[in-house]
Amino acid sequence: MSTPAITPELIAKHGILPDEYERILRILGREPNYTELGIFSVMWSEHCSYKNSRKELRKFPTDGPTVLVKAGEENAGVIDIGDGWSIAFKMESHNHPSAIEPFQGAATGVGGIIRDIFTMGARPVFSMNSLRFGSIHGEGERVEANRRLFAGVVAGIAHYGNCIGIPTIGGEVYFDDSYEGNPLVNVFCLGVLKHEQIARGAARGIGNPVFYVGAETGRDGLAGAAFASRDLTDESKLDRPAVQVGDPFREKLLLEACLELLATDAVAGIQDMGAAGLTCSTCETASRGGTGVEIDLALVPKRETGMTPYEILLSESQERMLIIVKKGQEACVREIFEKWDLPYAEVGVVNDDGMMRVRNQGEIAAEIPARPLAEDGPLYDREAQAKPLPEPLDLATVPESDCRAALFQLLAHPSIASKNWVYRQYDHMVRAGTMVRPGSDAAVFLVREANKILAATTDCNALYCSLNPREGARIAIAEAARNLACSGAVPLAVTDNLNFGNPYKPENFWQLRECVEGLAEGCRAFGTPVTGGNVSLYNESPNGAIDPTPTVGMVGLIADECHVTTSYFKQAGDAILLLGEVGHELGASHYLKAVHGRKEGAVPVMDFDREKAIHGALLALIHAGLVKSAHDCSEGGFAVALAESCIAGDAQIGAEVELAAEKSQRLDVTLFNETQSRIVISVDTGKAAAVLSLLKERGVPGQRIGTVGGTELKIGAAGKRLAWPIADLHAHWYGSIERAMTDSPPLALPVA
Amino acid sequence: MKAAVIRFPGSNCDQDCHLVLRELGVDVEYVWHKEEYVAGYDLIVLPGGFSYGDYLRCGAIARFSPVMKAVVEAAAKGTLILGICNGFQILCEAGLLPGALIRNRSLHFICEFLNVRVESSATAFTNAAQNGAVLNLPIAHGEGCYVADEETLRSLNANRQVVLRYCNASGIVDPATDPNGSVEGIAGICNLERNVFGMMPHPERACDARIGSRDGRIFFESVLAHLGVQSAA
Amino acid sequence: MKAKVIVMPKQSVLDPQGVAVRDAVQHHGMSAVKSVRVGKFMEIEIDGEAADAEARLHELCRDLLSNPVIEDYELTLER
Amino acid sequence: MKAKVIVMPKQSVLDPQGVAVRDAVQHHGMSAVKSVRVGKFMEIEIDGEAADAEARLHELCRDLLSNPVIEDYELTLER
Ligand SMILES: Nc1ncnc2c1ncn2[C@@H]1O[C@H](COP(=O)(O)OP(=O)(O)O)[C@@H](O)[C@H]1O
Ligand SMILES: [Mg+2]
Repeated sequence: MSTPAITPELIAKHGILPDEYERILRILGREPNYTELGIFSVMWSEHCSYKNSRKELRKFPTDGPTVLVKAGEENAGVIDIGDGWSIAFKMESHNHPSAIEPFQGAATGVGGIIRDIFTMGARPVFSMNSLRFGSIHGEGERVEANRRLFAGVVAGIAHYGNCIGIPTIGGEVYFDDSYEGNPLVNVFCLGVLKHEQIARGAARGIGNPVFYVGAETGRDGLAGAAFASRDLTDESKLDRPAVQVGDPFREKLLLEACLELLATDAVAGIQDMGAAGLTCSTCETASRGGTGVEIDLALVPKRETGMTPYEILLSESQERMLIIVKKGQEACVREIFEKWDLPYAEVGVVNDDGMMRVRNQGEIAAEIPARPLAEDGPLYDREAQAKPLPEPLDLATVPESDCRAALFQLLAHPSIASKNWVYRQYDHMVRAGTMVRPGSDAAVFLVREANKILAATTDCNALYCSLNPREGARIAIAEAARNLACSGAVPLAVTDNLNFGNPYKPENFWQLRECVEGLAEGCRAFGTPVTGGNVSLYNESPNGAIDPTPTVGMVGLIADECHVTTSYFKQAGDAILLLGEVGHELGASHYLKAVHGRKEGAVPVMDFDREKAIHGALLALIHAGLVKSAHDCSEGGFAVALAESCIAGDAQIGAEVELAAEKSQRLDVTLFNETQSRIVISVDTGKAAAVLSLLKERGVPGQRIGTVGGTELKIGAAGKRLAWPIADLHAHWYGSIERAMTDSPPLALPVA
Repeated sequence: MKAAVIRFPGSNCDQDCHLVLRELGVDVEYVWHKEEYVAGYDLIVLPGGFSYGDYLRCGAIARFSPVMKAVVEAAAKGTLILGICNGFQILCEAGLLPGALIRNRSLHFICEFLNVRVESSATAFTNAAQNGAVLNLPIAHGEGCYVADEETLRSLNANRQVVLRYCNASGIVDPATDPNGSVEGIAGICNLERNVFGMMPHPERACDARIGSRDGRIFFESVLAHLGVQSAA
Repeated sequence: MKAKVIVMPKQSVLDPQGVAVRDAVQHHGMSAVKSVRVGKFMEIEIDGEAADAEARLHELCRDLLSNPVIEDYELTLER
Repeated sequence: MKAKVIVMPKQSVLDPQGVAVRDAVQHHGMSAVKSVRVGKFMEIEIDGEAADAEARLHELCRDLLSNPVIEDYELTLER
């Protein structure tokens, strides 16, 4: 078969820059053939090589007393949770595939992150997801397209996660015009393993056979990694082969078979085939092992006939793994994969010459030094251009709106409204460990095998990040930690998903750098190392770049089952306390955006010391058994937080509070400002005094503001009083997304 | 007492069922779908999940797995068979229970806690409950809408084979609280001989107060009581 | 040999998918669409031309490919 | 007027459903079955005989009833 000649055009078509081509010539000492060019193009794509972000990522703290495997060393970091148990977790994006085919794009994203976790030898126990779409409210073709994307993505995540039997227990969904045409789909998975079960993605042991296991290779998602490394254009829709179809059933079998095999002594190394499939897994395992790997493509199980070496190597067919087996234990693989009715084949061998050598029917198709291919890709410092920070908000330009109506409006805004339309579609209870189901500040999961209670959350306020990327990223970490604290957990570690626009635009690169530094500051402040993550660049639609979105996934540990705390009020008569200040920062608030249509103003200030003092105090109260509910103030400020505490539980209940705000402060500022480090808690009335004195001891501001009970939410401040019937608040908040998705009109405002 | 939890490829509630039975002190074993014998068990559980990917129709392919022949034989001999969610779908496909389960009316997969009413405590699976008792149990399915023709329904009702119906918190069967469009709110039925029982809700996810409910224990405790065994927990 | 199998929900059984598609289609501006029913279409490739193939395929349709409680099927053979 | 729409996964796209059915069929004793592909079949009833119905139905098939990225469709009209 004739292959195309290597011309400058072909090189450019592979997204390889002239300098990069020079580097290839140096590594090979000759011209690459067509297949080799393809291999370099995927390995050195943004998606696989992180060439424009890796230098930034080095700024993350990755070490700590609980870190067993560091970020970057393997597919996912591993964190000690005590008693010989550990967890592996990570987040990954599938933004571009989901834009083209939302159902399959999202589904295969879930499949990919699950493989990343069980590759580590861990049993995946739960998932989360962080999603961003354009607006779903109103009418018109664009809104309908956004709805189709949203519905398709949720259904795809549900399809894959539900079928494979891993509960999806938390996440977030935001709607903003900047994501129109370029939705974000970030998926998170966490697995549990014993220390001695940590598996390595290295090809060790010269002479060890290399096995291919799992689904047959087809022409799926040819060069998907390259695809993720370009802007989305209307032409991308014609990028047909870039879409892969997932088979969660196959993955379930693969997961069980791999864990069964890992429990034997037969495995020397294991690596999933994700982006760049067979290519990436062979050269990376060789590179990590300091060895070479030789495979013959003729032996690879295939779904289609007539596939070229180029196609086989670059295919992104799903549900496949590469396993380095200890010589002499091949029978073990055979037995287990036959039991699970999965394809497997011995395709090659580990050798000592450091080469990734690919044969086809014995004939050499590609021969590249593995380590330089995997490790010596280009790394760039892109030009960064700071965007001026926003002017502080001039309140005089913001007409004070009807606060009663504004609260309804905020609660019905799909970014704040209940996400039950989403998580009802996810099996969030399989594995019988979900102690706090979606709908509270963080999900809480009982890992039965380890007898440990974990809390997990994903957070990122991209509106903040768009106005002040560094502060926004710092807040993302703080908010995640706050959500964990509200659940009774102490944070352990962080995974992140950096979603940005085209890095060749200096402003986008500046946002990336600022966000990374902000996240790093936050991680240091909270003592939470980064265990790994993912970078997704080129998130641009015809309207421009998305708001910078450095999604944070944070996991914490709850020491005792009585510390598990939820966000909603429990009982009439309980005292309501506010930890933190009444606050005043209205800039960058959701109120300003949703009610006044303005994305502007200074982002609230994050003071880590103040934040940590509040978490410390809250946890001390929780440990003392004093706290009945705890909910943080985030989007929508105090009023939204308080309303959510009334309506987010199984039974709704009212509350009456009086805020000690400055007389001169406008009511909308008092209700909806987003000053950080604030938590609304409820406690037994009889214990309120004890709680206040404990707060005082710790120097944490706190005040009793009211009492739980009744059928209304009543808020007073600076001489004004407002009241909302709980049933109406609930109706606006609970059904908002469903109404949008079924094209029903929004609820009318109840008359006062 | 000895129980078997069948593992089909794609079963994913097998471990949860196994755990609950173990905690009740039952001698419980997994049985692989390729086995042709399932003798010697007092209870056989077909767990939830997506057997064979649930491609084609839920339970359609599982029904033909080698183990199902043996399950059908065991059922004929009077062994207790409990099908949960996907297990219920398999029992219907296999003809061990009448009717069929189709796509939820909303077309969405639905996962949530809800209430079901015990319609008949005259089964080995519900004898520990009162008739009319309201249980708080989770569901998690995309195809749980029970359908049957008029005649089947009539005989199900006449023979008190409807064991569970979806209801509201006060125990009233109300189309508004029927999550999936099931005819007459049917959530679980048994065969004429009352030894084969299928239900859409997941009792195994409701046996521990830490995860929201203990109401699911009643099904397993009933089986123990029926077999005259003391529960361990 | 090739077989094509159409499996449709019985008229008496509700077809929520059909209803949803009809509503979406009407929403899309084709209000003349009165009803939609959604079923499955299967293409089966068979080696050889066994004499009893047709009978066996019918059996397959009845036992596996459709559920007679809720569905009807239609089998077409192309030799 | 009646329209029939068949939506099938593209040849090059993985069809896990088809694979599962093929395996089940082979297991069922029909080892001569080499491949199965599973798609959707839709029956659409339309009021009247609008002249542009065919063009509009094609649009519908492309935009709503199938995803051209992974599926092909076939439309047949019966007047
Ligand atoms: N995509 C999703 N999947 C699952 N659960 C979700 C999703 N989006 C939101 N949730 C759940 O809804 C609740 C509220 O989410 P959110 O408003 O983002 O909380 P917070 O502001 O406290 O971080 C949380 O329990 C969250 O886990
Ligand atoms: Mg929160």
